Amino acid sequence: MDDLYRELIIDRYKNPQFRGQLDPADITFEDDNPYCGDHIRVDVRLDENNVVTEARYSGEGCSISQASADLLIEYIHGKTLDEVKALTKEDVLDLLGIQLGPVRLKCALLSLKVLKAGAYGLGEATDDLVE
Amino acid sequence: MDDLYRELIIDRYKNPQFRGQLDPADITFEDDNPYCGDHIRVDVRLDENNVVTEARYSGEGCSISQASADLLIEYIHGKTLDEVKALTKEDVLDLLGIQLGPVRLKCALLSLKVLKAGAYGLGEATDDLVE
Amino acid sequence: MLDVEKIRRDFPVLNREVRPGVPLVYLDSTATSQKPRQVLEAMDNFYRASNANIHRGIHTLAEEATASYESARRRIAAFINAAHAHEIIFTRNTTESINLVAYSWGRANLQAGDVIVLTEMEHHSNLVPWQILAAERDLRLEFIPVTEEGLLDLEAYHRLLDLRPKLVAFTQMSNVLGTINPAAEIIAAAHQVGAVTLVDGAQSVPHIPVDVQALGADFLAFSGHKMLGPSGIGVLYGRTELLEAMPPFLGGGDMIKRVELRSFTTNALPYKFEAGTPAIAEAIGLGAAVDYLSAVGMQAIEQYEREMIAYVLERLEEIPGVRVFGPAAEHKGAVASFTMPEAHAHDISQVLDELGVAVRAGHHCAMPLHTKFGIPATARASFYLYNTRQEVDRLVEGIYRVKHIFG
Amino acid sequence: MLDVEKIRRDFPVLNREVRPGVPLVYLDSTATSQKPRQVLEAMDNFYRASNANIHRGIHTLAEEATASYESARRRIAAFINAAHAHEIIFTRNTTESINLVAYSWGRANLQAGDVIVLTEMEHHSNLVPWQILAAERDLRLEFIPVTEEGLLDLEAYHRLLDLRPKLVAFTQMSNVLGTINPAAEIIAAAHQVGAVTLVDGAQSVPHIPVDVQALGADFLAFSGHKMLGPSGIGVLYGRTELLEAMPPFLGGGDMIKRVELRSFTTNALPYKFEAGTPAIAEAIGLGAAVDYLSAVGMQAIEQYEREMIAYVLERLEEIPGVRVFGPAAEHKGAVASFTMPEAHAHDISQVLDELGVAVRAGHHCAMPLHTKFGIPATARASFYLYNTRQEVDRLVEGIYRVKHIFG
Ligand SMILES: Cc1ncc(COP(=O)(O)O)c(C=O)c1O
Ligand SMILES: Cc1ncc(COP(=O)(O)O)c(C=O)c1O
Repeated sequence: MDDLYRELIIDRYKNPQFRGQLDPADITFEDDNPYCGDHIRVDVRLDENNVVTEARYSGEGCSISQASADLLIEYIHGKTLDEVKALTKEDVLDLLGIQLGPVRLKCALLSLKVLKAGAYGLGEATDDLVE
Repeated sequence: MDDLYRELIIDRYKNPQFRGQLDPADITFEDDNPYCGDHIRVDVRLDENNVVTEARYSGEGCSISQASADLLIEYIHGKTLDEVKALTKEDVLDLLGIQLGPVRLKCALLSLKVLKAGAYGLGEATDDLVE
Repeated sequence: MLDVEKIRRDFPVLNREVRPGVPLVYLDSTATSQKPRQVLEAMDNFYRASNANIHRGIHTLAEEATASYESARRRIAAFINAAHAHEIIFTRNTTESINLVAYSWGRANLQAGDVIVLTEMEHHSNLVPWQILAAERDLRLEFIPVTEEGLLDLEAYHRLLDLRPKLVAFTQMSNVLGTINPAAEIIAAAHQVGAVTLVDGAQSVPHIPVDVQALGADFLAFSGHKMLGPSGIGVLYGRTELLEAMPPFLGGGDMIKRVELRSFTTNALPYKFEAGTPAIAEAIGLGAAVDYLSAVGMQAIEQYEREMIAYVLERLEEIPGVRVFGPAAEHKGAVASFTMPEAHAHDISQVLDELGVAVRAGHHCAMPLHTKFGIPATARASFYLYNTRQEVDRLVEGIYRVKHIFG
Repeated sequence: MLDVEKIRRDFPVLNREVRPGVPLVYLDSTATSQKPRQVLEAMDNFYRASNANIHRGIHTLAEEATASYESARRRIAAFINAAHAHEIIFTRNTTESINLVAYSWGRANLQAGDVIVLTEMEHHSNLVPWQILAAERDLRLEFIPVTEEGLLDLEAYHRLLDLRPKLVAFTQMSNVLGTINPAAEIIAAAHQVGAVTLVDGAQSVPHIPVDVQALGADFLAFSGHKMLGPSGIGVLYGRTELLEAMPPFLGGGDMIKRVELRSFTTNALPYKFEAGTPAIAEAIGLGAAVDYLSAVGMQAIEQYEREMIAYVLERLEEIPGVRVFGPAAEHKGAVASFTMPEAHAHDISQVLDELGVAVRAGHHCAMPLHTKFGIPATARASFYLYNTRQEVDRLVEGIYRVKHIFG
């Protein structure tokens, strides 16, 4: 149990470091997990070379969805837009450092899905983005 | 096997005694078994006391449906209309003298269903008539 | 009284350890129930001895399969006291049953401006089919409000009846609040203004005695998998008169009497609404499930669950911060949906799972109700005839563990 | 080569004696196939160990159930070489799959005067849904004729394409004649005039290798119960593009993303079309069935059945009066529908049953085809990977017995 609820996750959930919204932002996107109502919004600012200078997330949900958003948003600072587009499910799982079943996986990947949908400028966030 | 294909049935199937149509008739009704396409028509003449004076069946189908029609039509001669309306599944099975599963039962009872729908003057022959 | 220990021995899954040394405490029967071996064996025996397609076969296996399938229909009819076996239409689940009514009865009977009355506590299955129809036909949907306590506001309902709705469709038992609604009263009032009624029995039929004739219900929908039966089978009960007047829904084999290239005539009830090869083994499984429930006794089950929920509420209320939704024990079935200030429902469920306690977390397919209560998700513990007080205690321990981790 | 004796040992029902001393000879696989223990065990194990509702549960059983259900979908996608698992929609059967297309794609895309091309050899399941839609929308149904030999008249088809049909829907294998239609060719021609294509794969998917991408099929419908899987589960394959553009069919749980009281947004594929609790155990059973078929090899099965039907036709043709419908062995699957001048199909089936030989009798849900051939009913013997030549011999003996009794 404490395996899953690793201190890192509980800590990030209770004391998020990248919660917030940016206005203006170059990328803003939000979506929810239809199965549980978890909601994530991301705001990203890029410099003239398309490098992430500033990013924040907001929303509500379980510790996994919120902590993975917090970790992911931290991780993308300094990355290029192309690097953000190329992020995968494995990157998020590496950040979390835990194993997840199919349902919780959707919680963990919600922020990535939202982020990539925003990065690609899509109208809708689809599961393909994180498979 | 020869149990089911009792000589009586095979005999009546090959040498029907009440096949035909009556014109005019007091009661004429026809219908088919949707599961196999067996078809039966009955024609009945009544006297002024509503007693069956003459009856015939026509149609096509398997030995069970045709032989039971032949036996049933024989049986109703001399019966009153009320007696015909009161006929049951058991009467037909007694005439046939065999056990039948649910699917073949529908073959055996087709003529009774048609006969009773006609006797009651219904627009449609329904399964309730023979249950 | 129920002999719970004896009952538990019939449910193989209850021997399961979720992880070595951690036995399963299954508190998610509202989502789907577990199955007794009697049901599994009925299906397995069918496949091993009599499997065949039904209705059109003359060979022994087909005769046996047809007889078993139709016998299941008769026993299910008796279980809800339907007047006729042909009033039992086999579907996949409650959802399909309700959609069948929306597509067939709805499209034949409702026109622009007509009013449908639903409630704020409906499962999506009794909302979305009507939303689709409403959009297509320009109908008006109205909702009986849910009070803060979790009951239907019946005064508001009576005002809604002034709109002369054509249909009143409501759940007999809420899958979130556990509320048992006064179905007979709701139906009688609907009938007085000439409305047809549809009862969502997904939760009631498994847990309390349901008598469609006593209720006066026009339609009743329920699912096999929530009442000890297999997945893949559900029932639509409909009154003969209504079913007979309805156009067919799905077209195909078995629902026809005669087919020509460009036309067909429909078969008699219930076949008119059962197109194609039905869920044969599953109907037989559901037949075995109602036999099991009847042998235990629906009244005994209701009584047992009443005592169980009283104990559950008593135990949960003693935990600081835990908020249980829905009415007091006397108005509800054995369902406890709750939130904790420390942790999201998902996290509650996850921590409990680590202790072997299976509860569900989310909106339980009742988003509007959650929206109304201003919460995105609840954790839900639900109970059935095989659950024990010790399992309630395990739940409570788990909740303290959540407080410890997230507190 | 198939090891038929080994295969037979996997099918418990094949040990059945229909009556003491009379072993079952099951020649009715076209109606429904028998099930290997691998399929029964997959379902039974699921119920005994992991039964839970899917998608929304976080507890261990729910995670396991979700994983098994989605794994079955992926293996079924691979079995027909679908490009994506989300192109596999679980339904009850072929019939529901076709109705789904008729209700959703059909109502969104077809208007008065539009032409649908079907064939004269369709099963009612691929006729009636289009008849219902045609009546509602004033569409025109046209039919590819069947030749005396039992093949589709492809010249006539090409003339029908001049009508610019919006849809061409046809069976890949006839359940009466056994005819295997040139599906790739029919589809390519349809696409040239811009028609969408639906393949009824109820008979083809169980018996021959089917590759939806090689065929170019837009939709493919099939049933689990005819391909070693359980009852209660079927598949609609659809190309992503088409499925995405289609409105939902059944409304309810799981097919939604968000629900408010008066509106909803739909979920992603495939869930958009899977409302309510699906046939979970049955999908898992079908997954085990495709594993079984793949392990044996669809090419090996096709080859085995080709040899079988050649032998069947050879044996039946030697019996005076027996008339077998459909084309020569090289154009057909292992299905032999026949009539005898002495006896009605029902009587043939009944006499055969007394000898343990299970064949079907009737119109096999293809009344228009029977009407065309001027017969109300045929007896149909059909074969699968577990049938043997000795069983063919038993059939032939039985037919002689019919001649003896009715001759
Ligand atoms: C060619 C064909 N299409 C459709 C069907 C209907 O299949 P189901 O009854 O499983 O829906 C069948 C089965 O009899 C068939 O053989
Ligand atoms: C009240 C209620 N209605 C409808 C349903 C839908 O049942 P199914 O998913 O079996 O169609 C459920 C099950 O979750 C329910 O609890």
